[in-house]
Amino acid sequence: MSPNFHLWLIPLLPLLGAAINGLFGWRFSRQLVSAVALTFSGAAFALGLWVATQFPSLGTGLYRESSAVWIRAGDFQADFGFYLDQLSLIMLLIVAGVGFLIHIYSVGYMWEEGGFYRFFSYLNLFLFFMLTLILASNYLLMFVGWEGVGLASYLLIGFWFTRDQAASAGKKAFIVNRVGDFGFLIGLFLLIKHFGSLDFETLFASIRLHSPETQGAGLLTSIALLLMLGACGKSAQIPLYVWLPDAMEGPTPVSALIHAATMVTAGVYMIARSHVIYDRAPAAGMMVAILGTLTAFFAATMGMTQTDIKKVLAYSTISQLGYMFLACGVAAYTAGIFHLMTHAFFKGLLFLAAGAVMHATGGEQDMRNMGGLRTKIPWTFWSMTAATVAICGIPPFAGFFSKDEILWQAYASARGSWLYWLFGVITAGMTAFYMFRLWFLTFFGEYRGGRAEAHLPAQPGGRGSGHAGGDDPHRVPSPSHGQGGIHESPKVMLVPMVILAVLSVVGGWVSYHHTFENFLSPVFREGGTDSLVETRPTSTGVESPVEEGGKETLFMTISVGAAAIGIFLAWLLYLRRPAWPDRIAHRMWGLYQTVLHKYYVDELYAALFVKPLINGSTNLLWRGIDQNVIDAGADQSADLTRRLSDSLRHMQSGNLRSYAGWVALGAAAVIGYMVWIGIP
Amino acid sequence: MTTGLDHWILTLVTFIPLAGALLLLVAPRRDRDLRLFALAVSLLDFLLSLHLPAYFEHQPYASDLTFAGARVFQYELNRPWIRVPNIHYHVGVDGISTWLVLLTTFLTPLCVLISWKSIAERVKEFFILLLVLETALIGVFVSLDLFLFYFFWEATLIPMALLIGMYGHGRRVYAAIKFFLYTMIASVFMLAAVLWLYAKTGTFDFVQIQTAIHNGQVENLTLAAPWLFLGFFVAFAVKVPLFPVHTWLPDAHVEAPTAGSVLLAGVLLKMGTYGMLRFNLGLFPEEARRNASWIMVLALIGIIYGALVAMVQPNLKRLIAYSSVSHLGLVVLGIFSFTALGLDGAVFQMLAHGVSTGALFMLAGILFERRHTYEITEFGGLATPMPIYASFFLFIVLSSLGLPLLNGFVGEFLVLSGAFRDRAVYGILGATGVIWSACYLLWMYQRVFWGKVVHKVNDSLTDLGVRERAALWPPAVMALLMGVVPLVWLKVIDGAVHSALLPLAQIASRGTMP
Amino acid sequence: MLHLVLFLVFALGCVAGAVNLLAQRHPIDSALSLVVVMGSLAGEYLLLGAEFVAAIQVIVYAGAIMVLFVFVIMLLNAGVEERTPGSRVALLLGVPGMLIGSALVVWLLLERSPTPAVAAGALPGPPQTIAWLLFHDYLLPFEVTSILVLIAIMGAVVLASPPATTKKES
Amino acid sequence: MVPLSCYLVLSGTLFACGVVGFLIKRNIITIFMSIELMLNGANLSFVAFAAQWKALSGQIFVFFVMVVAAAEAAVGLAIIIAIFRTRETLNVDRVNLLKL
Amino acid sequence: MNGSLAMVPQATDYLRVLPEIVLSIFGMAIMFADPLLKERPPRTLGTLALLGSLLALAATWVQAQYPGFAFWNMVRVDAFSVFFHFLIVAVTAVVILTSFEYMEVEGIRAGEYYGLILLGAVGMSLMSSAVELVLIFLALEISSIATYILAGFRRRAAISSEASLKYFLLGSFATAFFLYGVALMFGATGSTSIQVIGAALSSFEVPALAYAGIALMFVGLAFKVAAAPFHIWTPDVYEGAPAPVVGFMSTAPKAAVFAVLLRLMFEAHAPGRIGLIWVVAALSMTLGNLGALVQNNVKRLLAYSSIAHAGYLLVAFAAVPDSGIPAAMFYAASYAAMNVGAFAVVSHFSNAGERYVKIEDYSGLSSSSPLLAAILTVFLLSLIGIPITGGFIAKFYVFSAALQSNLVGLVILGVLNSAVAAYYYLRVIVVMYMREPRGEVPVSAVPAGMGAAMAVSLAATIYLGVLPGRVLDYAGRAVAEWLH
Repeated sequence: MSPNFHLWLIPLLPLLGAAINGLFGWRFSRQLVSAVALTFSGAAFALGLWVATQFPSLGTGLYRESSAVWIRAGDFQADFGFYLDQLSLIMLLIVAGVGFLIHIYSVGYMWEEGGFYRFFSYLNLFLFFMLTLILASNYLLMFVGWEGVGLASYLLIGFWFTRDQAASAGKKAFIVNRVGDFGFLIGLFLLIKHFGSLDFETLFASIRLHSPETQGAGLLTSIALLLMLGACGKSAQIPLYVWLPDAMEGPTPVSALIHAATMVTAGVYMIARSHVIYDRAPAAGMMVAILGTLTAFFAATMGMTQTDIKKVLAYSTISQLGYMFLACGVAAYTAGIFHLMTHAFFKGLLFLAAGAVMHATGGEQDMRNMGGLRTKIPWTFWSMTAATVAICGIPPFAGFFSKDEILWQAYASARGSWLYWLFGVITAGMTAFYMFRLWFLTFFGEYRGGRAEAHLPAQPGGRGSGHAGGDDPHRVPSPSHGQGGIHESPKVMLVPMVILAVLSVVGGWVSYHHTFENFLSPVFREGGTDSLVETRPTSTGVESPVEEGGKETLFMTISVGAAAIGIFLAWLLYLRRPAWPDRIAHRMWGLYQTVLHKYYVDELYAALFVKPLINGSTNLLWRGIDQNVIDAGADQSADLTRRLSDSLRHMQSGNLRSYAGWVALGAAAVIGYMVWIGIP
Repeated sequence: MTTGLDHWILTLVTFIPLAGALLLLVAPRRDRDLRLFALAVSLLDFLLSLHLPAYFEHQPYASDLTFAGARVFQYELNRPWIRVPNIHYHVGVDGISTWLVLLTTFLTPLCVLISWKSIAERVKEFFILLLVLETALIGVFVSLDLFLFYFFWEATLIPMALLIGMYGHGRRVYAAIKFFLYTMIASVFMLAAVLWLYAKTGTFDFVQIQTAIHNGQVENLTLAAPWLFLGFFVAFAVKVPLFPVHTWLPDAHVEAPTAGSVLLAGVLLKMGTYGMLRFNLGLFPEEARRNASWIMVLALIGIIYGALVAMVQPNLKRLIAYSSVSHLGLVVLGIFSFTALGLDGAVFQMLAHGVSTGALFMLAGILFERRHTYEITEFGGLATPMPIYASFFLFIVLSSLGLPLLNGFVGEFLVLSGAFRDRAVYGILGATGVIWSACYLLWMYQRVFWGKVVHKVNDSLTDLGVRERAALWPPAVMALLMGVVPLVWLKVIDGAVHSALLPLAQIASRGTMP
Repeated sequence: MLHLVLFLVFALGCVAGAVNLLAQRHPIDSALSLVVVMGSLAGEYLLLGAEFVAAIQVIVYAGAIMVLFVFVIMLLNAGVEERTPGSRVALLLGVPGMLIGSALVVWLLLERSPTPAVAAGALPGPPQTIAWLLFHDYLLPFEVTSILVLIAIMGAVVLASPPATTKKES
Repeated sequence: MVPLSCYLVLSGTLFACGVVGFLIKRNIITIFMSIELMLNGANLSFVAFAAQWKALSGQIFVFFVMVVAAAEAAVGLAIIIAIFRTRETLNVDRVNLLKL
Repeated sequence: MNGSLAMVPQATDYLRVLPEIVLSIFGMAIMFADPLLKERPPRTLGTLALLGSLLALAATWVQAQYPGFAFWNMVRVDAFSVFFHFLIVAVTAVVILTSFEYMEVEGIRAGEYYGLILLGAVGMSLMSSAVELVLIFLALEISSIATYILAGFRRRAAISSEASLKYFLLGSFATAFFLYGVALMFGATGSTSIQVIGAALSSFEVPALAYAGIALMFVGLAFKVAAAPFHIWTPDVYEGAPAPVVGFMSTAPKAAVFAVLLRLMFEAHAPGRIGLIWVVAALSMTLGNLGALVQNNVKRLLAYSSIAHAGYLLVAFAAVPDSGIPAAMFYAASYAAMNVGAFAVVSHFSNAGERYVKIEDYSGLSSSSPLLAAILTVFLLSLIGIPITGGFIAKFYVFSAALQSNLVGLVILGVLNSAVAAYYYLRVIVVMYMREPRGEVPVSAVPAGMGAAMAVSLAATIYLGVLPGRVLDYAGRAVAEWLH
């Protein structure tokens, strides 16, 4: 008999925290608020750890519990059911763990802010939804979490709601996510229509009866594509990535937790969870891979030109998510999840470190106004360094293992292609470039705070103006935050950073001897056999043929080399020859502008969707149809009746003889009628 | 499980507000007492109405067994009223109307609370009208006699029109007349249809007519059925309101006093969808099936069109009004999907919309009390002076845009999946509503609450008082409850929906035979 | 033959009187024409054997009612009829309509009613029979006429008397 | 022997003359006279039909019609006097305060 | 047929016309009392008249105990005639109540006024029970002449005498048509008794002349009930006549004429009924409602509405007798209740000289006199046909009767019309409730008599709307015993 894990408690604990803080927090002291928030999120993490320790005792590696029926209509039913397998266990640990760390960090980071209780309430709420998403035993409950994290994201992005950019960014995030959710929903409808259930076990059991749709787009392909749309929204993939850069308006811990480590990976998790479908829909898989590749590549290019430290990280996140998508697209789910995990460590850390930098510089986000911070904030610097190296894929840091795995699978998997690999490698080079650009600009050279900002040709939108306006609520009270004001963050912030730094270093080692892969393999195995889609084992695998192994080593070398080139260029341009970037930008003005403006995608969307919708709704639908057609039509007919009535009045001329005339006429008509029917 | 109350409970619930109104008529003109009394009456009615779901005899779930002959209508009371045209006082509720009755009794006390201060003149008349309206609304939902139904149907018109016209704002007279004429003109078509049915069957009893139609005992039915269907449908479509006849709604809402808007959006519109469900589906299943495609197209237009127009409204209430057009389009879509999912969802959505849109109108009214305007540009940054208010507002907005675990989601999801199951394209188009609702609601929320306070006058706005919070907590809690434990509602609804679908299923099976 | 001649003579009187009534512009002339019509009609009644009717036709109609008319005309000193623009409806719709209607009725009378020729004095109405009918079969109508007359008297008194001026003026 | 239809046609003619008179005359008194003409037309029909059916009730009817005519004349002329008193005119075309 | 053999009238004969006798006696008593009571306020005479009408109401009950023919088949007392008797006498009583105030304000000669009302009521009552065209004609003339005179009672107002003149001349014109029709009918059947005519017309071959007779009689009667296209006098007369009188003449004589029309159509088996009624009903409804849309004078508006209501009522005439006649009877009753009530309010509100009869004058009545506004609202709602009021049930019943006879088109037209009609009644309600008071319009307290009249009409309107069962039952029974 399997033990009772009480999985439902795991999401519920943060919810309780959220409720307590949300309802009564305004009366609490900051200490109490943080105590509540940390207690409940920590309890969730502890419970998760406990579950993890108990997990091996489950022989099957599968655990499910159904707490209650949620919706039941006709023959459809959805439960409050929870489901635990290796995949969700890993996600649970990542989410609860990183989440807990970031909670701790936030206590320090947000200490000065108004709405402290509100922040922690939202943060706990996010954990609740995220854990629900992960532990759900059916798509509908997953969707609950899915939408819920969107809500939490909305609330947290808009946390500083008095700032217009923050408000707009929150809204944008929610709406763009809704576009993705629309696809998700339709996918669910298709599942309900054809399989009658949304429960993972039941559903996958019946889907397993289908053979892969190798040609054309069948049912499973459609479902897979629709789910992919949902995933694109949540995981910020092309074409729905636009919200994530804007989402950086939220407080930095939020960016770390939601927009780097956990929420944005929900799409990857969902695709991995739905692997049964994707395995049978190669066309959809290809689509995922292509989207992932493109996203990785283009986001990296955009990341190279950003000057806002958080924006760089945001594009980097998009790019890394692209890698994960690529992995899922080529059916290398393990690789995707692996990268998800390492990414959670180093990208979470990067954001936290960036937050620490901003904390130190009094809210400065523009890298051009930083520099030379290395010595001022050493702990932050070293953490940041660990994470940067990790993301660049330098061995033996965590990112190396996962990225390399993905690149190899992109080439070698049955669904792979050298094109994926090529783009992946170039992206890796660019990643190294922009990350080290950030690193150099921030920590090396002279401190440039307060200097004129015009040395770059144009300002990217977003943060600059808000900063110039001086209305940054994040700003530390002291007005003169010169070099003298730069200070290391408090311990409560540093501890989580250090923990994550350690993880960024060692996190990748779990793949040694296929530990990670083997752990996850029951999930992605198809009913006892391996996945339908063959993925290649890694170089470290003993059973790999020599030739394959050699190729893989070569590939690995190439990607590390690409990273090295990137690092070198970054060093050259931003440390050695700081004037060159401007010159290059002027030389390639058009391209530079295009990339700087994120390929004008926001503008394109505005022109294609937002403006026509608003103008069309206003002028065509509302003023046009509603007022000028329907209402006017009703008014016209009323008017017509009134005119008719008015002309009828003139029958009533007041003249007696006219009246008699009418009577006589009427009488004649009656007589005529009666005589007519009277004569057969 | 029968109790002694069972036969009289519906009558009591229906007429207690009326009795209260009559007592108010002779009551002294002390405004505070009047308000307290109205509150007491409506609360009493609400408590009594709780009897209905509490002792409701659950029918087994449709999927569990194919039931036949289970008790569809409960708490029935059938007494002859007028002998010569065979009119009965026949009341009873099934799983659908039970909740609509409850929705009415639930919202009315809130209306009383929310009108506490905002109605300062002619207070007595106001509460009399409100209570009379409640009786009429409940009457509509409990009537099982077509005459009685029409009786209450028309009776809702007057108090509502007077509420709009007497206590409304600016162009209230125009709005009241428009409201009255639109619904009145439409409902005469229903009257004609009802009369025709009586002429041919000799009874107004819903069940008897249904049986007669089902057994083919009505002469000339095949010829007349399309027209009868249309007659009923037109009346209901205007009430809902469906796309081309919806323009009375924004006007009525904008001008109506808060309580009027709450009941108008919360309950009155449901009369239309309820009617479609009960009569168009119940009496003319074949016609319903035949006409479903264009009706669903209208519903879809309503969903998308309403949302798009809502998006660009400069007036808060107008925006919410158009959102109602959108949401009720969803309900109609669900009804005409003829799937258990769709119908369950439609009924649930009716209730959910009643709660959340009712609450939205209350919120808008609270703002109006302070600023005497609904123009969105007059606000901005309100979350700073009024954080509690902003929280409530956000919560209700979220429930309205269908966030899972709140009430809007369940109905929306079921309706759309039902519609999708019936006609995939319709489901897909309807699902775009998910995007639109987020667009207009969040945009509105941003413009009203976020950003900095633009107008100085808004700086000094007071946050919610105790009374206002008392009025807002119930819908908020209800929104959450309905999202988390929708089973409480669905359990009751599902049985009724199943019996509503039974004739349709029979037709479908008959249709497959040559 | 004599019957026919007499009928024609009286009929001519009737029609001529009626047309003259329409043609004359002074009400007095019209009134006199009406007297001619009534007298001739009395003759027709005699031809039909309705002596009683003929008698009261002369007494009541020609004698009483027409006198009343003439009296009022004199009292009000009514002059020649004005030629006011009048009513297009009456002329363009009413008159043609009525003429068509009458034509239809007349045609019906001629074509469709089983109307045999009747001799002069076809149905003598001796006063006894008439009295029997009036005071037995038609007793109630006869009594009711008293109410009618009463009303007429009251009406004439009310309407013809000058309006009271003593009551408060508003 | 005169066919009964001759009487009837005569009565019809008188009735029609009355109607036409009502329609074309301006003087209220003359209009009233036209009504009398119509009544007389009807009376002739009654008497003629009475002869046809050998039913004296027709003649009785005529008697009552005359009573009615007398009553009407009394009232009517009183009304005319009242009108003349307020309007100083007997032209019906000028009595048109009430309209539309 | 029991009384027909006796040489002299028996006691039952008198009992069967007891209400008429009571009314006549009181009518004459008032005339005698008038000069004796010169110094007393007109209310004394009014009280006497009220007493008379109440006694007549009691007499109606007595009369109902002796069903059968009287005075050698002149009148027939059955449930049908009792129904209309009751209706007419009740309306008379209410109108007398409403007149108390009016008399004093307007300075009207009360003796003649009440006398005429009572004696006019005699004619109307007789009309409903008469089964002989002679008597019908006489009764019709009594009621008509009485109302001609009553219309001109506002002596100082030029429009009042004009109304009287128009009504009189056109009324006589129409009477002549009716009379000629009777003559032709007599020619076609050889009798003036409804029974005999009915027997003749229900035979296999209907004489062609009867068609013309029916046509002309119909013209005369349609004129009296203000059915289009013979409605044309109505707005002018209603506007000019004193308000209580309009309340009277738009209900009681109309009900009586409808009774006659019912007898003619159903008891005399008038041929060509359905097509004729169809057109006339449709025209009346449409012209009445359209005409009312642009009126600003409440009395005129109600005049147009009464045309429309005649149309609705006529719809029932086109239906099969079993459901049509009760429907028509019920309609007549509820229309009487609501219309008398409405005119009571109008006459109270109009003040001396009927100065306030414009719709705008009613602005804000709901604040200056909420009760009066509420009462008028109920009547107007009833006229629209909104539930809980008699007007609703009446319309419902009429239309359902028509549908039972497959008159779908007419019903559609009817319901559409009633929807359009809602607009102009609503205008009045809107003005009362949704406009600010104008200030200069004085609203005096409702005196007792007027209050009683309003209360009675209100009670009747609501009663007929909520518990119409008994009245409908009675009407149904009347038809049953009448036709079978």
